[in-house]
Amino acid sequence: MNASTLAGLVGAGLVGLGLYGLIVNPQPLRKILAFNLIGSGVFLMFGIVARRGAAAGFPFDPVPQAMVITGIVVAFAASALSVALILRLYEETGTATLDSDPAAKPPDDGARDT
Amino acid sequence: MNLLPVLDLGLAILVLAVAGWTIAAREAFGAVVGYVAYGLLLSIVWVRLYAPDVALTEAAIGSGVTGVLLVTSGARLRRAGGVEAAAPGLSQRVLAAALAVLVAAALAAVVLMLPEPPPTLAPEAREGLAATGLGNPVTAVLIAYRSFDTMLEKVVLLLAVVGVWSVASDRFWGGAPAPLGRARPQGALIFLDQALVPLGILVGIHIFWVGADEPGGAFQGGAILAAMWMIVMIARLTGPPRVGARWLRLALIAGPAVFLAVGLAGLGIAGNFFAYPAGFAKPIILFIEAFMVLTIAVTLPMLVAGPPRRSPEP
Amino acid sequence: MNSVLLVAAGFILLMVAAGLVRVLRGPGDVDRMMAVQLLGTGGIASLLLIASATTVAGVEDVALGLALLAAFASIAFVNSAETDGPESSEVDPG
Amino acid sequence: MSVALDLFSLVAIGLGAFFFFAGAVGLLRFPDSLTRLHALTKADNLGLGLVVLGLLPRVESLLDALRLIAIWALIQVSGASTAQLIGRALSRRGAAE
Repeated sequence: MNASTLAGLVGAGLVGLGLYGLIVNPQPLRKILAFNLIGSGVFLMFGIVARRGAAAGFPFDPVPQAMVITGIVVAFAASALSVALILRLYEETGTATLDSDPAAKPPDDGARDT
Repeated sequence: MNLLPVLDLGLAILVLAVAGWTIAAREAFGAVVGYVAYGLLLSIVWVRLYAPDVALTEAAIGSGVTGVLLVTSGARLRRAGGVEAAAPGLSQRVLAAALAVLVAAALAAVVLMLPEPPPTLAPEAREGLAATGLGNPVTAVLIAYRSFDTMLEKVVLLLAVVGVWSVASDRFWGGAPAPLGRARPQGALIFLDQALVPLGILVGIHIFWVGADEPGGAFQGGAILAAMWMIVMIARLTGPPRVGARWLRLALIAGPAVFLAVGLAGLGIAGNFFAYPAGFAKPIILFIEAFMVLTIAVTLPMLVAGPPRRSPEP
Repeated sequence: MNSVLLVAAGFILLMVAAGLVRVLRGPGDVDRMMAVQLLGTGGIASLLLIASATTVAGVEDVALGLALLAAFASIAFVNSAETDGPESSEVDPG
Repeated sequence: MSVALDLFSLVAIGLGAFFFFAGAVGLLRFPDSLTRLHALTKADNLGLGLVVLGLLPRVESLLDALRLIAIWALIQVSGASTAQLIGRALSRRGAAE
């Protein structure tokens, strides 16, 4: 197995890990983190497409690499916007969960974040 | 050279392990620290994929600035009061894990079945490179071949700033965002700022400048300058500017505006939208990039600082 | 010579991994912040070694950027970990 | 000449790797956070410095060599000061508990 295939498999694994975190972690900030993990997994898969496309004296295909750079910046913009919305949500409702009925569930055993 | 696969495997395991930590960590703060460490590790993977440009962007914006955004807002949330949220039950976790494994397996199958011979645009990129006068093909793709994309991406950043500012309360409109740092910074922090910031500004401009021919460019240089402005704000040597300030507004739109203006001028001079006149491509590209650096260096800190939280001065 | 560089890179990465396990376990946020410092030195050392062995051009600038970034992240972490510490941020003796 | 330079690289990088080893041992074995911080910042900075020294004969131009030295200098300054900041945060936490 060569380096780029391995990196692609890592990318697939990262998407899986991120997806799990996105669903399971109750806090919105952690969800954003997990979403960024998915993003970096996808970028890594772009990266192997770039590496496999090595030709014409370049050790990589520059087009997918440039798309990844664009993607990273856009992903950051999305994260920043969602963070602002979460903080505003907290100000308005006093809670930072996306749960429609947070009061119905008691906070769990205290092992969660304080 | 058969050592390299072993090294790659070790690196892959390490990256996945740290990524797993960011999901599994109990406290949000630990998860974010793990995420920044993960980004630094991932940049080694990007170097292994011969993508130093991406390595720097991923480490700078993808994990560095994103990590700082998350800890800063996490601290604001905690300062305002606790964050309580119920974790899903066991059955939900099992279902989520099954779904995640399924998606990862499907993607892994795709990776293993990528077409042979691999499709590539590298020869086309090589062909046009001489005309742009650049040496770094990634910069050529970003600013010349796919310039429209990059211009629109700057617009996305601008829209994100508009979006963040628009969640402010009416009474704070036009004021400054909340400060990033503590009330009384330590001496060591101020010393570090004084040593690091001039050097960082130099490195940021250097990375932008060499980006024409070597790894680097407007995004990476701009992100480093943005990081420097943020640590100045963290040390309270200056506060975030009022969002109504004219210089700030101008800096925010400078990148996309100049880019668009050059693109429209191409219509008249070189006969096509975003066409650069032959022989002048490199100076024009550097001209556009200089304004992009400015816009990125101003936009990223404003996105981290969040919506205005101070009443505007009369 | 290249294989020596790769062995050294792998060894340093292993040391970083061992340190990461210890540091991320805590206890407490402040210990975890050391993870970024650990990668700021060990990660950059192995990055430089790998790049030198596989001849990736221009990687010095990447390392320069990473060094700045590790410092930036550490500063931001210290700052936000302290602001929600037990005492108010306004009563700072120093 | 090139053999001597290779030998120099070998020794410097080997020594650098040893200091990373020492740093990791310190991190794993030292009993509390402040001593672990000490192990991390001192040993690893020295290790990086030696690795950079070992890589210097392999660079292609003077500018690249200067950049390598700049990396090391930057990490010296930032590592020392952030260690100070982390140490203060640690001792403050200790006092509060």
